Amino acid sequence: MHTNAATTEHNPALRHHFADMTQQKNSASLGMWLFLVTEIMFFGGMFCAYLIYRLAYFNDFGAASTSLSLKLGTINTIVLLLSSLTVVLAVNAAQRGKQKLLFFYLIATIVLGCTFLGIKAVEYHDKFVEHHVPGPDFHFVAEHPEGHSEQAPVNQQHAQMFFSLYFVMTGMHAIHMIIGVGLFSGLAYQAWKGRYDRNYNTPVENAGLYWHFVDVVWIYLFPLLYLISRHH
Amino acid sequence: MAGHEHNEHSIGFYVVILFALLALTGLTVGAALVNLHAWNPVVALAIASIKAMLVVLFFMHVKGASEKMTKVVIFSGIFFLLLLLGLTMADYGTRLWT
Amino acid sequence: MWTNFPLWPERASTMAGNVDALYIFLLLICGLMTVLVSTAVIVFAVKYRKRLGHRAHQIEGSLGLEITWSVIPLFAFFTFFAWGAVIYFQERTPPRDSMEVYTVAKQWMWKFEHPEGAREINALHVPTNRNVKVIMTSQDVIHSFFVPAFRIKQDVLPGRYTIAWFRATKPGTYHLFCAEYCGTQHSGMTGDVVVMEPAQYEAWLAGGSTGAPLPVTGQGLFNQLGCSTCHQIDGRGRGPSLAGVFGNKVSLEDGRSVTADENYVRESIISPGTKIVVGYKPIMPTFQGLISDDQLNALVAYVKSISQQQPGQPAGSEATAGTQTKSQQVH
Amino acid sequence: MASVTTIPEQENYLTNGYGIKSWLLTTDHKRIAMLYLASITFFFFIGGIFALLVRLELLTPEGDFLQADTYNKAFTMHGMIMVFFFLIPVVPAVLGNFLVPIMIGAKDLAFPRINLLSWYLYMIGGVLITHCMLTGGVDTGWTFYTPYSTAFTNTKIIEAGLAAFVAGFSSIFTGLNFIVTIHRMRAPGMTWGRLPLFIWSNYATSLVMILGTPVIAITIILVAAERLFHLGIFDPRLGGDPLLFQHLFWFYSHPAVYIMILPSMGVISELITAFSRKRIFGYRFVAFSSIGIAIIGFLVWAHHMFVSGMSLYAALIFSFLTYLVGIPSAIKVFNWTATMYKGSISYTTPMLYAMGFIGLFLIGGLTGLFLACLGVDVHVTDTYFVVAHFHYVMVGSVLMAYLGGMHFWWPKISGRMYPEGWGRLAALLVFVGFNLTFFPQFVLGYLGMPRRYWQYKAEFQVLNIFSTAGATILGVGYVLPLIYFMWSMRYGKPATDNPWSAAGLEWMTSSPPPTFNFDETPVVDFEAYDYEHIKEAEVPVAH
Repeated sequence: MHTNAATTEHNPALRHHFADMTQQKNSASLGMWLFLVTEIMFFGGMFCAYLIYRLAYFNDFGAASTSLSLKLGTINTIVLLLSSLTVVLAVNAAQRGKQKLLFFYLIATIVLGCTFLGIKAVEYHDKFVEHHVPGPDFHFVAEHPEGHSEQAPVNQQHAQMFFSLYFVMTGMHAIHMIIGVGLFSGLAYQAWKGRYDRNYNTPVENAGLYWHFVDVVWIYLFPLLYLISRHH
Repeated sequence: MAGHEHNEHSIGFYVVILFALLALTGLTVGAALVNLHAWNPVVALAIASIKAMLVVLFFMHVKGASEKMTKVVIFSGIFFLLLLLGLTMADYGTRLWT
Repeated sequence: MWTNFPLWPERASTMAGNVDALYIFLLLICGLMTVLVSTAVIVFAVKYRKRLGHRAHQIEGSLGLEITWSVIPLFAFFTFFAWGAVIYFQERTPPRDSMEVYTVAKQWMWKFEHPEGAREINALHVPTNRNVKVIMTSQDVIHSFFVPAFRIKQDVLPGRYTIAWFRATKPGTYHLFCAEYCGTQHSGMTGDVVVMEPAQYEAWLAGGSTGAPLPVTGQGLFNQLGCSTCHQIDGRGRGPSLAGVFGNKVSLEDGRSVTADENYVRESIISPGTKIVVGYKPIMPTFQGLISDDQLNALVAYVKSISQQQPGQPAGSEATAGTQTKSQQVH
Repeated sequence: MASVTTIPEQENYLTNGYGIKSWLLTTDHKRIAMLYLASITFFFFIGGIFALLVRLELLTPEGDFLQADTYNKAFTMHGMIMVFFFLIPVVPAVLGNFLVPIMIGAKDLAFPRINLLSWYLYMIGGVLITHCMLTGGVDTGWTFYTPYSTAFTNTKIIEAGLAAFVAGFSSIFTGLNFIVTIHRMRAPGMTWGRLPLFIWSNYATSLVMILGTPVIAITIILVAAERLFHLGIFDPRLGGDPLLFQHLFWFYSHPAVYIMILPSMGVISELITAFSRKRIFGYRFVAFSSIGIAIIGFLVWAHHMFVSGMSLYAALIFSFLTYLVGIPSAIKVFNWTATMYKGSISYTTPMLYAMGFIGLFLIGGLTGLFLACLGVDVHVTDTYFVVAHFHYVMVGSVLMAYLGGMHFWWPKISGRMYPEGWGRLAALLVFVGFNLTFFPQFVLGYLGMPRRYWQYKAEFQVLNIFSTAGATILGVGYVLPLIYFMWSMRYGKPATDNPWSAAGLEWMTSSPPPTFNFDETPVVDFEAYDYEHIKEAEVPVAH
């Protein structure tokens, strides 16, 4: 029953039901992309909610958004972009069969991912201290820059809606980051054992695709949550 | 093997893409601090989309991929996302019409 | 026996006949389709049953047939759509001269308040041949106002108004159902719509222990809550005058303009900062949680009544007048 | 012809390993299909018991059999179990899992371990919903409308939501697996134009699964977050809009109806061709109509919301779009009928189910036009008219197709024939029982009986009695196949490799198939439904 497989070089990573490595690799890649489409739709539900309330509560969202730390948000964006570079370099190293380099880049990615999560935790903590976490203790007072005391008082409910969406969206993103860090830890372990080489590196490529996707989500979250209404 | 004809970019190339992404991040923060009125969100989303495109095309190796299915899959994902947003807005956008 | 086995609902509103006509039309067309296709299936099954020496005749398909049986249904569908849309449009646009009944739904009862101040629970008395607009809101979950004999249904949502209207044609008592599942006693959230001849209706109104008419209650609240200090009729107050506002376009500070309907007035009381009239400062406090749905209804009814007293008042004229003097201060 | 090999009495997928472990750790798509078959059948009968409770309560207008609260939980559990644990997985996960690789000449699905994972996810979801059911249940209806579900009920929303969430991932993985398999694993010569229509319809289903399911997943998370953390995204008291929940919910749950019906349509295409001994009429149109339904199916969701307080203009748009989805469905029905024309039709059990399907799907589909029609929908929505409509589509049609398919492929699955006489009797009972149960509900709906009513007005009683009586017959019709299928596993006549002389790769391997489906990878040099070239050998002629 392995007639087709026998004709090609037999790779130990080739699973019995595939004819050859090309078919196996292409299947895995297509599967991963399809999975990313489900992720697009998953985040899509939240973007949909965001869009509707952003338009309905335009000014209150703007006011609430300014309380987020632009500095931390920007730093986190940079950290995440850097991690994308280390991921793509890891994939590159795997494809060229450079196992030590692969391990190094995987560890670098994990460190950057944890940095992102750490900064995020600081931001969450700040919000908690400021009573910006939705719930009975929620309280939001807009900071009025001088000369703007005529601003409408911020509607507490609408501001709370902003923070609800903020926590749900960044929270879901953070959960994806945590899963990503877990995945990369597994990859690093396998890479340490020399599991990936020139011919077999699909897990690295697919985990890389996942990481980049999570990065792309943040690329949209950053302006939508941090950058609205920063001008005065 | 199929995966080999593409993504043979050098490390330097990836670093260039990273710098482009960082520059765009700076640009989007800068643009947000300037009052462009209704254009603020448009500019922010346009820059985000350029960044996303850079990541997808070069980091995720969609440009030059041998697989044409990948592009089909991405476009269908975006299409159905826009469908969700667009048709929902068909309700919310017209609620106040009389 | 037949009282226990009806096959067609009673027809007691002007809308019922329209809906029935369309329904019967659909029944005929779709029934015809069903009969045609089922007959074809049965005839083919019998005529081409397996027999010795008989072989199936292979047919690849036919583009002409495919186009035919795609295009003909498509046209039928467009007819259904267009006819249905016309009726729906009527159902969703209450005539301007309607008598207005404010309705509050809650788990698991209906409360109605007539413009003259009569209040009812789980029963709604209405006269024949008069347009009745039901302005509804819910205190808790989603309910749905459904009167089968009138062929109308409208979900009742918490936090905003939804509107249904009808014109009853036949005196009698008809079922009122809650049609959107709303919890344990959902099936108990029923009531009666009692349709009476106008004279009898007037008698019923007079006989009941009615409170003050709704707009009067609303006016009392308007003064009591201090609304009148800012929203002075002559427009000299710190807030825009509310006379002549209802039913007209209002220009907002952010450049948009909205029609002042029930939901706009409601939102302006609950969440005043969301839509600021152009030229005014966002200084009004919210009344969220401070007034009940019944009081809100009364206020809305009052705001509406002071618009109807002054027909011909240009839309948002006070607001426009205020623009020159006050707009500089905002932004 | 293909390089076909049949193996006389030798190792097959059933004899390849015995014992619990050989089943619970299997990656063989056929064995996983059997795991699904067992678990889905279990949940079908659990859901059926709840249906029975509901029908018994409705025998009288007074609420005298169950408490109001119990009744509400009964119809909720009925809906949840039937939708998430029966209708959505039934045809793809059982028949699809078994047949998709065989029909395209592959050794297995592309990701066998993910396939097993999807069964485990299904089971975890199943355990959760069972636990939820045993410890109090849910009373919101399977639609979970907010704010009732988020702020008012005190039943186990989060656990039930989690069950649906996990089961949703099971169906995402099934869909993903099918798409990759159909793209990547086809045997040499198996071009897209030669695929059996069952494959096309499963492909279309998989598209809906991977595009729609994630949206319900996030919606469930938002509902849970709202209950746990005081978020107000759907809560009007906190500035949220309950209609947003309905939009997100129906964005998945309307296309989910196509997840249920599309694979069934694929089954019908196989049955009608096999027992008319004809190539399908208009192959391309039937194939592309599946894709058409899957895509247009995403444009119509808000037709569930015409009286919800949604914008008037949106209602017009969605009504119009809804009519468009009727066209591909109509094309299918016409093509099936035309396929019978000048055929050589035998009245086997599967064919009886197929013909019954056409009848029930006609009624189910055409009443959909009533609900798409704005003016009529206002009156009939949220009444028993809707209940009847979706049961005609989701129960009538889907179950007819599933049972037809089970009878058709049972010889392949088990290697045994089922008793034909009993099969026909059961088919008849199901058809009659079904119509008696649900046809009166159309009348009830137009009369104005709202759905989800525990007690009702006395004038609705006679029709409700018809309905309950029909449900009893229907119940018998469903239990019969369960009994004789189990009986036939031991006592049934051994099946030949191709007992129906049917076309398709699955009939070119042994019954039951060997573990890797084919001894040699088949090479396909024939079109689908090539009945011109298939000899009718020992076809069981109707007697």
